[in-house]
Amino acid sequence: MHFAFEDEHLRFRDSVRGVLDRVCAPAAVRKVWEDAPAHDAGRWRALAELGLLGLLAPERAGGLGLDEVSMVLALEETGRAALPEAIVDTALVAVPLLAGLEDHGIADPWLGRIAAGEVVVGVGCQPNPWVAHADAAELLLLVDRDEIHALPRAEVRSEPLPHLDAAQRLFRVAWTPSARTRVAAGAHGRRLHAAAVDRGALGAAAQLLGVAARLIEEAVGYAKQREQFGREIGSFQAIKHRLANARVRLEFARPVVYRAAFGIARDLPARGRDASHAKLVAADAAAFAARAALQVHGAIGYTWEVDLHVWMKRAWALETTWGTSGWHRGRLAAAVLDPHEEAS
Amino acid sequence: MHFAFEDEHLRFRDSVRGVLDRVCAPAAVRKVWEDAPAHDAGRWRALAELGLLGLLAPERAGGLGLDEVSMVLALEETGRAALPEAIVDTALVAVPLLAGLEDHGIADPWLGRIAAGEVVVGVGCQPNPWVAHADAAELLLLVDRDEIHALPRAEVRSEPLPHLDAAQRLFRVAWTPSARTRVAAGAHGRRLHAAAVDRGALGAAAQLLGVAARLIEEAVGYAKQREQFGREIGSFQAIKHRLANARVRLEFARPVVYRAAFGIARDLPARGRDASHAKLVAADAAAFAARAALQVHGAIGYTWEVDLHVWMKRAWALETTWGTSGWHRGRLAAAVLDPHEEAS
Amino acid sequence: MDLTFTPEQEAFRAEARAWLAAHVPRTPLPSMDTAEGFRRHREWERVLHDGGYAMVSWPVEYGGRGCNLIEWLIFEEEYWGAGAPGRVNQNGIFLLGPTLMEFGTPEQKARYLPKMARSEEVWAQGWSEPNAGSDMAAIRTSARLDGDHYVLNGQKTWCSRAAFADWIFCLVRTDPTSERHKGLSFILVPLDTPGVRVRPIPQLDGETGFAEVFFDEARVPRVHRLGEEHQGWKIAMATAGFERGLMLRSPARFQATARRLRRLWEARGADADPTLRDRVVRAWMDAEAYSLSTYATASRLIAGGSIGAEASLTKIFWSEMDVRMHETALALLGADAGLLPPVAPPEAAGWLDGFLFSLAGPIYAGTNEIQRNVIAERVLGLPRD
Amino acid sequence: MDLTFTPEQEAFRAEARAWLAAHVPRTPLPSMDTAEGFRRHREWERVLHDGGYAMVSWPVEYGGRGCNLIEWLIFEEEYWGAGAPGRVNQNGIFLLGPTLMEFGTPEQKARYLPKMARSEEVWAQGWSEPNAGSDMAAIRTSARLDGDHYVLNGQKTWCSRAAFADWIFCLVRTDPTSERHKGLSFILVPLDTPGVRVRPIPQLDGETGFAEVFFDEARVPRVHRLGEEHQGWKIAMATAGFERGLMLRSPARFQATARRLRRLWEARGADADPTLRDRVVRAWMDAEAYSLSTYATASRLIAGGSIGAEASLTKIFWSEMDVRMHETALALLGADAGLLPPVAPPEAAGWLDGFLFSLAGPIYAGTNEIQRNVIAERVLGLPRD
Repeated sequence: MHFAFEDEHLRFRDSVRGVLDRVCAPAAVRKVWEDAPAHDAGRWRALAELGLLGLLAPERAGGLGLDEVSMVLALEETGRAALPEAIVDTALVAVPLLAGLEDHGIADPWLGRIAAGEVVVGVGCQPNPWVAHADAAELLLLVDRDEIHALPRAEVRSEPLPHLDAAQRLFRVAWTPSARTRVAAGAHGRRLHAAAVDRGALGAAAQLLGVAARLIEEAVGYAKQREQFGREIGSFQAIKHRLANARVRLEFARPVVYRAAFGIARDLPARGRDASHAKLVAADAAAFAARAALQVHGAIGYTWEVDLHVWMKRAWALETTWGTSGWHRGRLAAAVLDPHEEAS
Repeated sequence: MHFAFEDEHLRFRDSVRGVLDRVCAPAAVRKVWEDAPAHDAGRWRALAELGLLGLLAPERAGGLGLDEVSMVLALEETGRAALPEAIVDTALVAVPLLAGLEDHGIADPWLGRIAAGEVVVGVGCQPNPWVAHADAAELLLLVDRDEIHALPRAEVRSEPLPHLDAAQRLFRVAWTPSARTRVAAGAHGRRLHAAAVDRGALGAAAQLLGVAARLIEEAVGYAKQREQFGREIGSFQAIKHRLANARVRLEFARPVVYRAAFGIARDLPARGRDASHAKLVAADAAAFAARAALQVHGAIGYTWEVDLHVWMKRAWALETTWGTSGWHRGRLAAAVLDPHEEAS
Repeated sequence: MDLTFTPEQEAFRAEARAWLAAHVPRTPLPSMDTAEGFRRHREWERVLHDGGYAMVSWPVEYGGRGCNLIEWLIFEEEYWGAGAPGRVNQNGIFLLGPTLMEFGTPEQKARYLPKMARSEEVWAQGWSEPNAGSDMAAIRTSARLDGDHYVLNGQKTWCSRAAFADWIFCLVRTDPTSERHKGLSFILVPLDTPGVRVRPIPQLDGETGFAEVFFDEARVPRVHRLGEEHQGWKIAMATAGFERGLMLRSPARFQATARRLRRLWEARGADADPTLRDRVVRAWMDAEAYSLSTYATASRLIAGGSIGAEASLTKIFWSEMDVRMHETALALLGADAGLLPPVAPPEAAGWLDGFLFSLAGPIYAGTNEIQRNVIAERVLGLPRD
Repeated sequence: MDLTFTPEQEAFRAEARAWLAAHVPRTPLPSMDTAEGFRRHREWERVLHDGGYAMVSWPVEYGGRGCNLIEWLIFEEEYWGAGAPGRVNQNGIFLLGPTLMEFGTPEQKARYLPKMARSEEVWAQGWSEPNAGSDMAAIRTSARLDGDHYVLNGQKTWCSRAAFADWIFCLVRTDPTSERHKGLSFILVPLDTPGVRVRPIPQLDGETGFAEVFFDEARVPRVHRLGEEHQGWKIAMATAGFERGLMLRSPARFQATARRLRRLWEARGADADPTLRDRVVRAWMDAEAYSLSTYATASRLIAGGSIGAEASLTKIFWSEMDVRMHETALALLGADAGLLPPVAPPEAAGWLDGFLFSLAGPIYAGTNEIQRNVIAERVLGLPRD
């Protein structure tokens, strides 16, 4: 039992933060809202150069062959930066799914191109029916009952679903499953699907941690410079205690998310339960931080001009991707209250 | 539409408060905990002299012939004083139940004696199965399916149920229904039973308002005199805002309870729904006030010596009399979400 | 106490209901934060006025129908129950109007109130400044007397409706040597005055519900001052009292929201998180409590009472209730919650906008932190900070 | 990162589980706040010690078995999972013990720790004074040096276990001219010292879990001072850090509570308020989160890290979780919740006592308000009040 990240994980996180600070400042996200495509090839390549996109891909296919534990801190950073790109769906969900296919001949070329930052992959299934960045995705992995299908973009029809978080490019995808598009089925297909859902939830949870942390940072920064009644508002207990409460929620969400990453990396039996737990507490921490940060900012936080809504909107959006809180609460409750099992 | 108490209601409330301050100071309640019977004949007579015990009894039977609206503020005062006696069960529940019996010959002598402060009545039914003050009650009104039975104390066996609030003298009562003890049955019995439950809930709700108000008063008083860090603790926002929140809950619980009193007085169709609403919000206000008051007091509030627990324990006790919050929540939800009715 | 309505009140309710059924626009108006939406809302106010429903509680002479506050609440119930549009001149009819009736000269009342009732003149409010938000007494916008005009210099912000309104009411510093609450005056300013510049502030939803207003040597006739010179704080506090208290958010709005939430539960509840059922019931409970409390306040006011610091209790209650209701709705909508029109499903209509608007509730009209201070100090009697 | 246990750890767990199964008293001991209960709890500590389990993480030379913190957490899981008694010498083994190991001289460690491990000497704590509660730096109890003794005068309060303990550790003012955090020293006092008087304080549940301790010219040998003279604040802060941090409330306790709550749900849930189901799951979630966080802290400490202000995050989390869990249990028990033994039904056992005890959690070891200040100022970097 050793519940700590290794030095290389921390260094990798710092590298990712450094790159994101450069290529994904709030102004870049706002540009996406206003006029740019959500997928930026330059940003995507920068992430590939860090090794993030192929991190989970086997070395034979050009990846790093590492696991989710090595990735989770970096994903947190993508939340902190409100990265628009489909990093979770491509690098955390699609890569292991492709790597898990029996036919390496299909998977490996894609894996190599993902690792190189050449392609985006869209993923659609229950409970994540809408495909993020389907407009930019060259490949779509779509689930139909116990079957996994792989389709090039040309073979699906995508209807854009405009969202409050304008950097969330979601699409309703219409497609026709066929023997030609099928890449996995039966027990194998179900297993891949379940793993994809757990990974998607983990990815959203990790990003929510980053969003929550950033919201707290922004609020602290504002509270230290804004004065009312002749003193910094951050010296008022009402402000201090609210932000302290936000920090408590974040503090106790983090290890739950990291445990889920470990469980998925090791394919432990409780991985589904733990992924749901992670998604719930991370969404709660982010929602609480959003409310707190807005209230601390006051009216200025309600303006378009101030960046705060970049993270508020992401907090709300991520809460419903890869399973809503309601869905995860139901799955978790079933696991925890299962009469056949003594809850650990 | 005129949602205000009349001057005579306010004067009556003030009289009741004046008498209770005299006969039911915290020291008197503590004496009950330690060595006195919970029912004090002197206190009971003082309430009779105010007219409180026979307030709902018809004038022909020696009562005042008034209604629940005239009584609710006075009941609030009995909560504020943490009165140990069975005022709700006797004066608010038993009196109208007796007055509603078809046989005045049975009811009126009892009503006269209740109004005179000579007897206590215990009431047991679902969802209030344990009979308060069965040791002091000369008469017990007990419900068996759709029948109401009236029994003298000698005809029941009572097992005391010691309670955290040592002034709550609760008993499990064993008895045998018979044609001789039956005083109402069928639709009439069901109606009386339903009315009794609503009145019991109203009475507990009114007392909970008084308990909540007193807890806030005690906390405010303490916060104004206790100093830490060189200032009164009541000047810290953490204290101020917590007590302000308690006050908000109380403020918006009150009109709900008063509406329930009016609905019961007029026998309106929504009386059951409104009584449950009242009980829920009053219990919530009192529980919140208890937590706030204890936290404001700190360790001193946790001692036996300081009176605070007189009201904290009453808050917790009343939450489960005349229907737990869970029971009322269920009843209210059924009424509010009833698909056959547009919620008003 | 009598919580039933009189036959006259029931008749008034029926009449209002019938009129609204016949006149409320069939489809929602565009947002009042757009030029077109503002115009349409102003037209609707004129329809209301011509029907005698613009401000039922105002005296007949000013364009009302002399109803008491209970009847006003009945009208509000019918108004929101009918799904009628938001009130574009809320700053005027609910805030400045009552203030004018209390503090205005007869000439001022005659000048402003009828045009307000017809929404011929729509009002913006000008409380806050960049460094005087929660700390309203830190106001620095100055008005120096020059002959029979005040000359205004400075900046107001978070001025709701200012982008398209005709007038703004402001609290400004008339005594340059004064500090804090002293030396302020309450001045009414036409927004087309030379030297007044309005810059809309886009909100996080992209709308421009409020604006900054800059004053650069703007000359305003002295007769536009409301109340005594340097006595503006007292008047502003009265206006703020209306804002926090009875008028700003009438309970009928929240009761209508609770009913919509129940319908959303009926549509979505079967598939939703079972914990949401309790939150739907809670919404009903809260809205009822708020309505009952408001009827009690109205009864007290009719009997000659007043609203004091308790208005702060009300502000906290409705603003937090509103957020909770909308959070519950979004949870019921699940992944549909964040979708924008036209792809959002029909039952999602209004909830996302409503949620964003609800988040402003604990901030505007005095943050809830300020309200808690007021309750602690003025209702509970705790010492000042 | 590896969240699985090593074969050695699993073996240790199995060994501890077997030993506990054989030794844990079959029926609960009487409350340690009674003379008889205190004696029985002290006996149990001796049994633990003789089995090598009194304080598994202490060095062997002081009566421990040199386990690391991970193994200590494993032991705690087994301990609470086995339903073993509360630790009567908690003030000693979890608070003073680690402080002594950090700040004590070799002689002091040899003098105190082995007897502490055997609970031959049980410790009370003496932080608070009537006017120094949250404001601990306002301490006034004085200790003047007279030859090789300190002479103590003053009063401590909320001294847990003081009614029956043998020793108390105190923070006292050794420099009479000093103010606030300066001039304090950390002194260990035998409770049978002439001039020391203990008055138990009955709690709201009628028990006497804490006491007042009066010092009237009580003479304490100078060698009982821990650390440098006038440097007591720093040492007390380290002790308080242990208290708020890892040691005071090990996660296994709350995981055991969450499991009991699930069993109560199984017994009572069918008839209970359906909203309680979610609260039972929440209890599990919270307890898991706290356990995971503690394993992370232990891992950091083993790697040479330290606990700083983050201990305040922990204090808030567990104390609020504990209240929530017990509130949920009482709600499941409904009307049975307030009943006392012997009439309370078997499944109610412990919940009411636990609830009352949980209410003290947000107060003792530094109120949660103080903890929030610490988080705001020292974790988030917000300005002081």
